[in-house]
Amino acid sequence: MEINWSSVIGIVATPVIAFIVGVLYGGAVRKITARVQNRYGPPITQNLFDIIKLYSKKTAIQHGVMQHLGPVFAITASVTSLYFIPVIKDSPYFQNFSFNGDLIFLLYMMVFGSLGMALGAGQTGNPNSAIGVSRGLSQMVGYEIPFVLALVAIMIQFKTTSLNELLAVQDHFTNWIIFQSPLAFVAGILAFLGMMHYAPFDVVIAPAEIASGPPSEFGGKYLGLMMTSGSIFAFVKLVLFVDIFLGGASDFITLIIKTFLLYMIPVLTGIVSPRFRTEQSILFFWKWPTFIGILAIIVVVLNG
Amino acid sequence: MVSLTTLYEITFGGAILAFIAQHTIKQLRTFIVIVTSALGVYIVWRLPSQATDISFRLGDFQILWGVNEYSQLFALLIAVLGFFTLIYSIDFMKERERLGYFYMNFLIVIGGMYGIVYSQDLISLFFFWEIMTWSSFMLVIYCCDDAQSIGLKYFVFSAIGAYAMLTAIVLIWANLETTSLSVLFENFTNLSSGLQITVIVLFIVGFGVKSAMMPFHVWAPDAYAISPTPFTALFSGALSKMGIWGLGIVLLKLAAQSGFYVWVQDIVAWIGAITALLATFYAIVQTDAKKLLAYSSIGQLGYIIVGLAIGTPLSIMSALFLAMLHGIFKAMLFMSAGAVFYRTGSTDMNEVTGLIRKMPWTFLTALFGIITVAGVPPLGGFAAKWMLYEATIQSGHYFLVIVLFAASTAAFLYLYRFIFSLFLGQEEKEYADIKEAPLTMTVPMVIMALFTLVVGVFPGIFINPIGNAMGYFGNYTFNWDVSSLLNEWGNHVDMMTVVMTIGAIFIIAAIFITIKNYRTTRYVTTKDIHTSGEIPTENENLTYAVDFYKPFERAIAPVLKRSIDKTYNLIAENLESAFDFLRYVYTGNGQTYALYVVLFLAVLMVFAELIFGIQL
Amino acid sequence: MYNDKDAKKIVDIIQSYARKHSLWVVAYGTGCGAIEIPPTMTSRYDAERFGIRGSATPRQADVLLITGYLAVKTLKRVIRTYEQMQAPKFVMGFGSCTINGGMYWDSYNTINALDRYLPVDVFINGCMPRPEAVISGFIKLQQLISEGKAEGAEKYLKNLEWYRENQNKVIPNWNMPDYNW
Amino acid sequence: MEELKIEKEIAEEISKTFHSAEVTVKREKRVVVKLRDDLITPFLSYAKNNMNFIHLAHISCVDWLEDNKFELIYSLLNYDNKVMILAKTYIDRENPEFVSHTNYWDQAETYEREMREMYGINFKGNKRLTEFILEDWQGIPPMRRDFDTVKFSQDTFYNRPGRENAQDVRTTVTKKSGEEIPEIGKDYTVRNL
Repeated sequence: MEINWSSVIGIVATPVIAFIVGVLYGGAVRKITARVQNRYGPPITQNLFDIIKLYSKKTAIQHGVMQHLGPVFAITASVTSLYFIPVIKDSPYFQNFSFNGDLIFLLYMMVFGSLGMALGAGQTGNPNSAIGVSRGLSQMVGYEIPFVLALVAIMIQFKTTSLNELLAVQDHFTNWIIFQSPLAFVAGILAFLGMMHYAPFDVVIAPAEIASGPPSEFGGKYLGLMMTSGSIFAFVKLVLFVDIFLGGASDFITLIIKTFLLYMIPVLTGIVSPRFRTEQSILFFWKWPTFIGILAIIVVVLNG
Repeated sequence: MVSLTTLYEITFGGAILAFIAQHTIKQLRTFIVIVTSALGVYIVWRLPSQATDISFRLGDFQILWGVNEYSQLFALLIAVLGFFTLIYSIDFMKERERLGYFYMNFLIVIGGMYGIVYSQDLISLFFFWEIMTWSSFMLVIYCCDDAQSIGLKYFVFSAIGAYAMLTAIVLIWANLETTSLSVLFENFTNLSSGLQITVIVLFIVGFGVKSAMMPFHVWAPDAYAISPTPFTALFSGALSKMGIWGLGIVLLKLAAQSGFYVWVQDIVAWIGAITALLATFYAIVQTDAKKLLAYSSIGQLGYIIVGLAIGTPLSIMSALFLAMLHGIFKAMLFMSAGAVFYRTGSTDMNEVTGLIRKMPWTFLTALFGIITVAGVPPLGGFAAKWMLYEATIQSGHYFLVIVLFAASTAAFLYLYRFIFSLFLGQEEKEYADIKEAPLTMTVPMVIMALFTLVVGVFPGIFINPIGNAMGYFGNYTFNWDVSSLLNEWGNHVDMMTVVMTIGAIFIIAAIFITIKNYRTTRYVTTKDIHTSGEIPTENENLTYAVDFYKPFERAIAPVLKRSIDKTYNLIAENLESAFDFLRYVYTGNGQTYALYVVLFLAVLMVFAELIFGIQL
Repeated sequence: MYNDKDAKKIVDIIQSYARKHSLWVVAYGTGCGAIEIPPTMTSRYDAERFGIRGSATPRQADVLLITGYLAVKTLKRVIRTYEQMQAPKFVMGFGSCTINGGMYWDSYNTINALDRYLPVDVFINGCMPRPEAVISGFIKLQQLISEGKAEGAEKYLKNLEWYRENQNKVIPNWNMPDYNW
Repeated sequence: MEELKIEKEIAEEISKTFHSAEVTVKREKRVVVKLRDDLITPFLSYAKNNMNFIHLAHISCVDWLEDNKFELIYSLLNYDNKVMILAKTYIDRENPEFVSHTNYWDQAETYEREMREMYGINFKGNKRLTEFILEDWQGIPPMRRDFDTVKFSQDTFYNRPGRENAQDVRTTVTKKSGEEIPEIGKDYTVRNL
């Protein structure tokens, strides 16, 4: 069997790049938040220091095998989803396995990690973790609906469920799906706010009331792996949205610009927002975003 | 010596022998039961290559039994599930009483189901259908206090279904003078369109009752919850599939020929989707694990109905795939709930907690079960869900797919609740001495759990036989790779790559996190948690189980309020009064029943003469 | 090329650099000093620029900040919180009360010297210390970490018997789980 | 003297009903009643039911070490005229026991628990006289005046050397402001309230 070296390099390099970009974005968010609050803020590499520190913790505790494997589930979901997304359009290095999966697969792959984390958090026996999980799963039912509506609208508009084909459609600036199907974009981006778990949808990890919720019993290497996974996963979600709505990126700088701009939407919303209760955020997602998503489908059906 | 008659003789004979053995030599009973079901598996396995059709006349009716690929699919499911559940029941039922009664009815149910799927004419179909219904009714009322009223509910709904089916058979006989299925399929279009739709609706009601379709699902949660767990596994796994088997024939063989097909398709598909969504919502608010699984079962059957109703090759494939898989994973889940019940004596999710370290294999089964139900890769459920969504989107049911997605996402809630409450969470002192369930219970569960993984990696081992079975409905070809899934737009998922990727990353990460600081990683008990420095005493309750999804319940309160509090109570009250009325009807006096039969036949004859102009 | 020793040294340097710049403080306000923490963390003094951040649970935290006097009852909870933290972990005594009892030196129910019961790495004196003093205390701690001198966890483990003796003297009903490191 | 009209009315009513009560109008909105210990319960009942003093604001205790007595003070408040009654009584210090008033006011439970912990007074009828603020307290109750808190602190808690020159906050403060240092054992009581 002939080894395709460019794809091997891609497989090794993609998670590393995703991690670095995700970590730096995380640091940038803290910096931006600080500037908005009229603070100086931590250095942009702060999240990297945090992760290295967590890995260099000398001791760790676990309540059982499920907690031990919880972060492993999370990182598996993040990296696997990453491999099935074309990170850079038409590049031989960063396609990975994107031809072997499609959008519905990604939709399910992305909840794999949440489920694993929920199981891990469940075994700790900490009531706060269980409350956090209960809130997180409930909220997921909220934002998945507008997200799926947006995806279905796009799928039936372009008669494909493959990300690569969606990228091929958006060959020119004017053909980006954000312009071809703006309603789907609006529904998708509102769901995206919930997916990123920034305020006002951060009731899951409310640190002051439920002691950071699901991860409250995780420390040291476990928390380190979770933060690594979280950084990669943030990047995955950003690239997915860029690929779906913003025509992907054919080089690295475009990717950074597009993902960063996209990232600013939930971040800047989050900085100035208070927090929704769980049922409020569920009902929020089931009202306007869902309505817009349905409208998007109706528009597509009428046009097509 | 492999033929249909042998199969029936062995199964029904085994049932009677088991009953006799219980009253003479008890040690033989288990042996007879296991051998009978094992022989059943063997015969069903060998049937397609060796059996010939059996045909004989019974009065005016031509009785016809035969084997086809579609029946074979369901027969294998019945045989395997029957075998596993019977092995499971050895230890589970050990301490119970009236075991002869239990095992006899159990084997009769299995025999009845064989009869249903192998019958090629409506008379034997109805005959075996009634055998199955009656013996399953016997098992529903096997135990516990409310068994009588729940059994009555089950019986009433089964009777509605059976009468609907009987009426349809009579209508067919009256107009086509045939009971053979194949003749019916050929001549169905000769019926007037009014009759066509009547027959279809009656059959849908008849089969829909067993597959717990939304208006007729009322019996299911209670009946599933109250029947003994080994039977519940078969009940939900295989017996409900008889309804699916029938719906498949009605929708794809009969309705597909009529002019109303599009309407029937849409209506049934929407009923299925709403069944899935509402059952999921009800499952979320349950507190009893078996009841939760029962509602989950109704929801999953809703998906299968949607798949059958849509009627594109991919959707039929997904429906049958899910039907087979549902048989396995729901049996797994019921079995793990049963194992918990066996050890702790309760399946109340507000009480039982923290069994993971005590019952690791049961937990593993439950874990595989919930991952399969959730449809998360890499287990088998993903393939089924994927095909269903693709088929739904591509056949233009855009809003249907949203309802399905909503139900599927909401399903995470109750699945997590199930596994969290029973196995995760605080390890309470009360359950400190619980041991793992005995081998006869864990082995079947774990085998099935591993099977879901195999199906996840190689969906082809299901897809190919189902593809063959779909030959029964028309000429569908599936030239797929053994590990890939393909939709009609040409997009595909390669399960092999998926599983290898997931496996590789999972193993690397697991090794990393295990080796890192291996010596200084300590196990601590679940009492040693962050409680703001407070040291919890042994009897302090730190379990978060009651009202687990209160926020979600608040969000869907309008739905629950409208359906449960008002309509549902209204229906329940009306049913209650209906039962009161039934108490007058079903007097318990044999002579009254005989009178009913005579009256029924008389009415039938009058109707047959007046309306359809035929002499019975 | 580096040999093993050098490689280890480099890892150590990276680790201590990361530890130094990422100090997560467990949110456990014990006395009146807890009120000094919000201004330290928020816009006015912005401790986050040094990588100092609050963390919700002791499992995630690095620094235990004792903000003021410790009643005997609170001491028990603080010890428990400290033992739930993961090594390397640091304790900072905040205010005079943790050093010599401060104005509560003759109280029947507050301890006078924190370092008898927990291994304190840095004391900040004052009653109350202002946020500037708190930040300078953190910088001192960072300095100790980079010099490899902040080894409270090891000290605690090594002298566990002595600490336990002192702790048991003031806490008669000792019903805590064992310290398992 | 016009302002104290309500207070005087109240005082009159009390002294009419309870002849042995020493009633003083101390100042505006404040009436002090001294009662025999067996009259406290009837008085509280009367004040609550007939005079509309529905709020039990506090129960406190004073340790009269020299007289070998504990003084219990019940503060009652009337919401209508905002008058507070302080009902005082003396109980034996050697064997401190009193009746619980939890059946009149639920909040009495908390105050009684606190007094049991701090002074060792046993309130008969209180069902929840368990550990309250102190944990595992052994020895005499800490708010009694014969409990030497400095000695206890020095015995139990390690005193870091180096603050000998400012050992006593009280001494230092009083010296600075030129006040007299109170002596233990000297009678500072103002009996004619």
